[in-house]
Amino acid sequence: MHSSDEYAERDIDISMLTRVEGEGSLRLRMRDGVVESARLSIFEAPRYFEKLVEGRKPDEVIDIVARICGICPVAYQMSAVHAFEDCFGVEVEDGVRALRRLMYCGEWIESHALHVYLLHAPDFLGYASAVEMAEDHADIVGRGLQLKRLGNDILALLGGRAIHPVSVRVGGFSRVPRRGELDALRHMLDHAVEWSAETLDWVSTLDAPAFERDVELVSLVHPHEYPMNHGRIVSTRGIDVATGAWRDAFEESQVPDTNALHARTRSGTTYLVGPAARVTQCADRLHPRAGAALRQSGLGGAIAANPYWSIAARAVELLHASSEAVDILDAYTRPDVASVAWEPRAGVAAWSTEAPRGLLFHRYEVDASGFVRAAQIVPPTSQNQGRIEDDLVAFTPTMRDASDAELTHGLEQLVRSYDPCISCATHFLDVEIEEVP
Amino acid sequence: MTRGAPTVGVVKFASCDGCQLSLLDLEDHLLEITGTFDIVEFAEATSRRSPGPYDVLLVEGSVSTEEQAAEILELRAQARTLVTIGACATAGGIQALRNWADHDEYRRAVYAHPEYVASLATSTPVSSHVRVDAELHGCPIDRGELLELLSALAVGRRPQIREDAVCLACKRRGVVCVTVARGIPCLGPVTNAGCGAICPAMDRGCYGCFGPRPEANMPSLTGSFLASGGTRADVARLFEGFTAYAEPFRTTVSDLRGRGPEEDADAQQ
Amino acid sequence: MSEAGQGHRYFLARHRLADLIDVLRGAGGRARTVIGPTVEQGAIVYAEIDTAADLPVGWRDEQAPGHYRLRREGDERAFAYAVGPTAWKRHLFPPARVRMEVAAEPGADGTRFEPTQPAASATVLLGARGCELAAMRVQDRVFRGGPYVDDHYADARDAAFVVAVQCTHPASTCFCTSMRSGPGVEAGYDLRLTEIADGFVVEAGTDAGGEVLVSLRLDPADEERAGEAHAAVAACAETVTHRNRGVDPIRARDLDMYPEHPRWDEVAARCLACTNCTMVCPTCFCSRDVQQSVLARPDGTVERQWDSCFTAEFAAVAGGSFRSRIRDRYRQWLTHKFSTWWPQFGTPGCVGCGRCIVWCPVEIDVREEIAAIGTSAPESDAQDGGERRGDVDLGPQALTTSPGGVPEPPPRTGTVERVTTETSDTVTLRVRTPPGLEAQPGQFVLAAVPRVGAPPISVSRLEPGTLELTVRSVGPATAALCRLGPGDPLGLAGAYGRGWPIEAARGNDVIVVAGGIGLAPLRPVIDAVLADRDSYGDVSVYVGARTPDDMIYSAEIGTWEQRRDVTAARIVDRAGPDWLGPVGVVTQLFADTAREAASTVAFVCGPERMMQASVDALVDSGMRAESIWLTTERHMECGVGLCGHCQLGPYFVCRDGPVFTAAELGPYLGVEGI
Amino acid sequence: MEQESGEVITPAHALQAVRLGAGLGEATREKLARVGQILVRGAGAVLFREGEKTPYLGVVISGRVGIRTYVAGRGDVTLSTVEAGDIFGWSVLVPPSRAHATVWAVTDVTVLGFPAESLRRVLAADPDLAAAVYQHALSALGRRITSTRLQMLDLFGSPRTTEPVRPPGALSRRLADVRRGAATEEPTS
Repeated sequence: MHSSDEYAERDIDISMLTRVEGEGSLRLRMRDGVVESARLSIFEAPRYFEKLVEGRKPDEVIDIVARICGICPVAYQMSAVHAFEDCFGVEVEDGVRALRRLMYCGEWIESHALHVYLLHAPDFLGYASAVEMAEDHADIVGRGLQLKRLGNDILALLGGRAIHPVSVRVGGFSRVPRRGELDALRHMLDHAVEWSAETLDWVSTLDAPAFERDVELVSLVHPHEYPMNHGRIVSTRGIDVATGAWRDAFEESQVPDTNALHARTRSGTTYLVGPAARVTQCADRLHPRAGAALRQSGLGGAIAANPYWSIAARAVELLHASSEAVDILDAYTRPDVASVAWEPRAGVAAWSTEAPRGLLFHRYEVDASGFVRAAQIVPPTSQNQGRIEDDLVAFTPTMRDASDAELTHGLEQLVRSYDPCISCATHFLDVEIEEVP
Repeated sequence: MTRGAPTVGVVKFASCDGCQLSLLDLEDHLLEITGTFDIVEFAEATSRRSPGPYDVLLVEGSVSTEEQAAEILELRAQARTLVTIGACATAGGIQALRNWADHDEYRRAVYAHPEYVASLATSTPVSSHVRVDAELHGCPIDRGELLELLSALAVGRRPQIREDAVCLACKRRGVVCVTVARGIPCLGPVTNAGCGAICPAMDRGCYGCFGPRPEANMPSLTGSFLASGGTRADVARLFEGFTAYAEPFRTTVSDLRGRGPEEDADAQQ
Repeated sequence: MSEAGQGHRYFLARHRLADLIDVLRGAGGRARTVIGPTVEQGAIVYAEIDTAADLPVGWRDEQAPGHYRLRREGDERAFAYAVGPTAWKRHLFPPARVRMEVAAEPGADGTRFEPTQPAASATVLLGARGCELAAMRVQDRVFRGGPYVDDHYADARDAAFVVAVQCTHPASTCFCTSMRSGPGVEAGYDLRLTEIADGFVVEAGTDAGGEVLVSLRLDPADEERAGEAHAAVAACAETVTHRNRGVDPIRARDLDMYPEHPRWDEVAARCLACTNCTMVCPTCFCSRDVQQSVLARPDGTVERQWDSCFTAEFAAVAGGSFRSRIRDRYRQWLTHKFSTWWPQFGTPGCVGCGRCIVWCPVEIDVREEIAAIGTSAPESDAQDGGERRGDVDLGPQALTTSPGGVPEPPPRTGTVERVTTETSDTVTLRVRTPPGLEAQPGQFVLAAVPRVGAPPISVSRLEPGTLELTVRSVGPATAALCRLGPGDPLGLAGAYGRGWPIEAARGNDVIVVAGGIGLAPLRPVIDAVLADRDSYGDVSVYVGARTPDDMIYSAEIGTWEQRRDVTAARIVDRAGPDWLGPVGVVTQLFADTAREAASTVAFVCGPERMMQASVDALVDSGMRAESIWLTTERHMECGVGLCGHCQLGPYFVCRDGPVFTAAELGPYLGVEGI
Repeated sequence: MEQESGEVITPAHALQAVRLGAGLGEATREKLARVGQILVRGAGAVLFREGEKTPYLGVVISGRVGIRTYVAGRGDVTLSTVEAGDIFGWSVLVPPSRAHATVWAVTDVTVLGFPAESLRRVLAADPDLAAAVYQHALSALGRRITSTRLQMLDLFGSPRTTEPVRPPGALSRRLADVRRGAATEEPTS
């Protein structure tokens, strides 16, 4: 143990965040044990996607924006395809709508299983990686990998491959599976439901740091379904705008030393998107099995208030996604056509969907021939970034007596609890903790 | 991991993380891989870090900042076998499209304060900077090819990764040619197989994400696209994808657009 | 019901097609999988058929170079189309199958090479056309016509019940009548169907076919229907012959005589080398053996996969590809199909189905290419070709094959007894010969390292109970062989190929010319001659190497040099001051010596260019090309003439060589791109 | 000059026995032989050096003559050897008559040399002799160029990627060691 005096000149340097997607750092400025500022810096090189899509046609844009993120490419494809379809007045078949939800289920399962088991859980149990964790907990890690694999299998079935699937097109899909192709998957999904339920039971047993904060939660909210591709943008503090009207409630700005843009509410406050926001706002629209498991776990309040408990929110959503996937498969009949015909029209194509990490907004200005003339993409991590920094400032004093190593670990675990997706945010982070005299 | 096993590092430059995720996506083999190799550096998966040396270094992403251009030189010196993985590392990636454009305009358009953003005017493949021992193509790489690379390294065989045309894989798979049967433009004849002909199997044309194969007959294929009624810009857009900066796609795009990319001036320094 | 036998025509009403399929699926109490035409992916493809409703009823196709479209005619005809993209080889010779299971545990007992056993299930091939049956007969010759057979193919073929359908709706790309393979079906079927307005005229070709007819209780076809069927096929033949462009197969046989025709460059400019033509071709049979294993697991497999002569690695050896340009590959493909297939298998390799024309994305039409090369070829050359036109019969009966070969043998496990380092990159392995392996001088073995590869290695010494392999490390597989130590196991398959005619050289002067590692396959010749020295005339051995340090068997060459009854000399390309021997090329050692043509035999091995210079010098000194024996290098993958990689003009180097006379190789030796 | 047999070699005898002489009529051969001299040199002796005025056109009567050049870093490299019956020093025939390489005796050699001045004189005086000598030199040069080309091809050299027999630290070996639970050190090769 150290006395707080020793920290007057404290200078902690964490060079790069690990077990996050993409490259970024964290710099903490401290004086007399009080955090003056926390800055997530993204040194992930910018790739200028908004410019890359200019002059391209909608289906090309769907292929291109997937490459913003290797972990959640479907989210990018979903926001884009719905934006264009909304702009062009395209009505897709119900079967196509269901398959798109199924695809999102696949991505949520893959992404959440990755985060819960491979990225986040080692923090709770004190391992450097899931591989080391597997030496003591082979069954647990094995279950996580199996779940993750099933998510990928869903994606590969619908999209040809798990990462950067190829089938999402304006109007539907390039190809939709035959009933028979789903059978092998259907059998395995029963296991996924079971493994997801076990995941929630298991994460409920983990110890999370006691840390609570009051935060504005933002997600899509839909009257009948758990939000994925449809709903209004709603917050716990009164924001309620149409799914394409993100700019009515939020704005982006740029801060020095980072290649990412930050988002704030129009009133300049930070907010949180993601599984905790969705679970908190839409608990009553969870799949009955997931809803019941959430109530039984008693973690609903912790999920809303303590960022570390986002791991439970992901577990709840694993159960939701695998349960819903079962329902979709059972009800599946192959759509008559994979894709309906459409014509471009000039206008603004704007839409938000729920990526695994939270609300993902796309806005395209399209000309009469369907070419994109301007684009704006706001990924969930750049929306969460301000909130993460606020939480770091609030959290650090709770560990004032911790050693450098412990503090660093606590900070990293906190950052990881948001599952920051830095490639996406390049629109993110080295952790440097710097004590200013 | 096994003490004394060959050490593996996984690092990234400008990219989406999808290719290194492919390693984690080998779910059924992941623990066997870590039992065969000692993964000493893989920021996405472990908090353990190692500056090298590495028996095998897998590099994802394109070189697009000055720091990256310097870092790749240091990494090369630490790597016995350096393997680039994915379209960004092997061909510059989708972001290499900026090589044809005005970089400053890009920065201004995306960022209100471009002065905060450090990036090179070009995005270039790793092989433009250092010697590369092997390449895995694709956006993203194919998990099977990655496993084959690791397996080949483990037993000392030549990786069974060939630069055949997508058409060969497509026909083996029993997919009907989308160009002949439906008139859909497909880059399969000039693109490396490796994906297993995913796009034609999903009823669409190949978009070249595994990059041009060495013997791509570009004049013949582009001639055929133009003859089928595509405009020069339409045909150019087909190649302006994830491997546009790889020859001969690069020259084809420049010819069709009537302008070339900025040279890899940064890479040559 | 004996009248259901062969030669009788029956009538199957259209509504009873479903019954036929049911009987086919379950006939004789044995369950069969029915593979037949169905509409999928915008084309008529062959896939598993459950009911008559799966057939392409009411569909028509439209085919042209690089173009295929389906349209719904809406009538009730089920077979009113010409062949689509799938060929039956997909079912008889699948795109990928595990050929062998291998294991590499430490110790000889843990090294296993086990061929997979064929286990084809009973299958009905429904809808095979005349050209397709011709293609099966062509592949029969390839896969089961030689001393080694592909037993999986043979098994699948034997397990297939063929329901042929005579063509009545040809495509513009069909040229079966010129290749005499259709549109009618003459042989090779169990049942034969001809579609007419209200159903099908059905005939049995075998007893098994007859049994199906019996169980269907069909009435005989009346004259009118029989006539309608006959007329429909005749009209189809008429259309193909007179409306469509064709190929003169006899004239096309001379294609290989114009390797420098400018048309090859023109077609290469268009050819994408995409492999589509070879993949859709019903007779193309080339394959590659792919080593498969997972991480450090000791077990693995060898998978045989469809390959194509258009791929970069097809003709590649460690030094590079023999066919580096698209021009070389297109020429190889076309000349193989129409010219060199004849000496290999006694037939052309084309059946006129037109698939290669339709499925070429850039519309290359073999008929046009053949016409362009054939008709503009110099008359004098064409006349030379005339001599080759012997008694040609393209009819179906000419194509029957009598099976009788043995399955490809797996490697047998041998044990390394001793390793001798020859040079910085070359070692000689002395291996205890596995039981059953017999080798002759000049033959080669496939030296298999489980999970790594099985490169062809010439036998470099033969002694009772052991053989030696001299291996240069030029790739991972040879490097793995070079890493073996005493006691290590390795697999040996073979020995294969035609060896040196040592016996025939008895009584003659013998000249041995070796370059580099080319001395290895020649050493057994020298051993044999010296062991029986008195049976030969003058014996000369000339050895070239890059530098003195690169010379293999250096001490042994010294002992030859010492002998009074052998003229031995060596020469190097480059040398430092320590070397007191000759510097230059190997031909300098013997160019000035006059030879007795009638009584001199030469054995030459080295890089192709060196062999060519040696042949020139030996011929200049009076020798006949027929007495000069060479061994040549090509990409040899299977060793028994089944994979297609090692073709050199009309030869399979693995089977017809690797030893050839200079006269046999004459047109091909040192020629770029053959 | 004595050979093993004890017979004295004369230029005329020597010339008769080699290809250069065999192609000449007797009178002409005599004329050429008159300007020739028999030279005997011990193994290792330098006959003449690169860059010097070529002193004579030589015919190897016995032994082996080497033609070498100096390459920085590699020292003296023998490019080719001249065996009995063949000529060297052809540069004497072509101005500026400077030696392109160093000529040395690989073994003890006997050489028939035609000194530059007298050779030029006799060739100038007899066009038929000149034609015969030039033609002989040209054909020898032709063979040498062909040989040089083949040597340049480096036919026995590495295919594109010759791999070292025992690559340092080959992964497979390390893995094999790991599996046997053996040493984790770099394997010795």
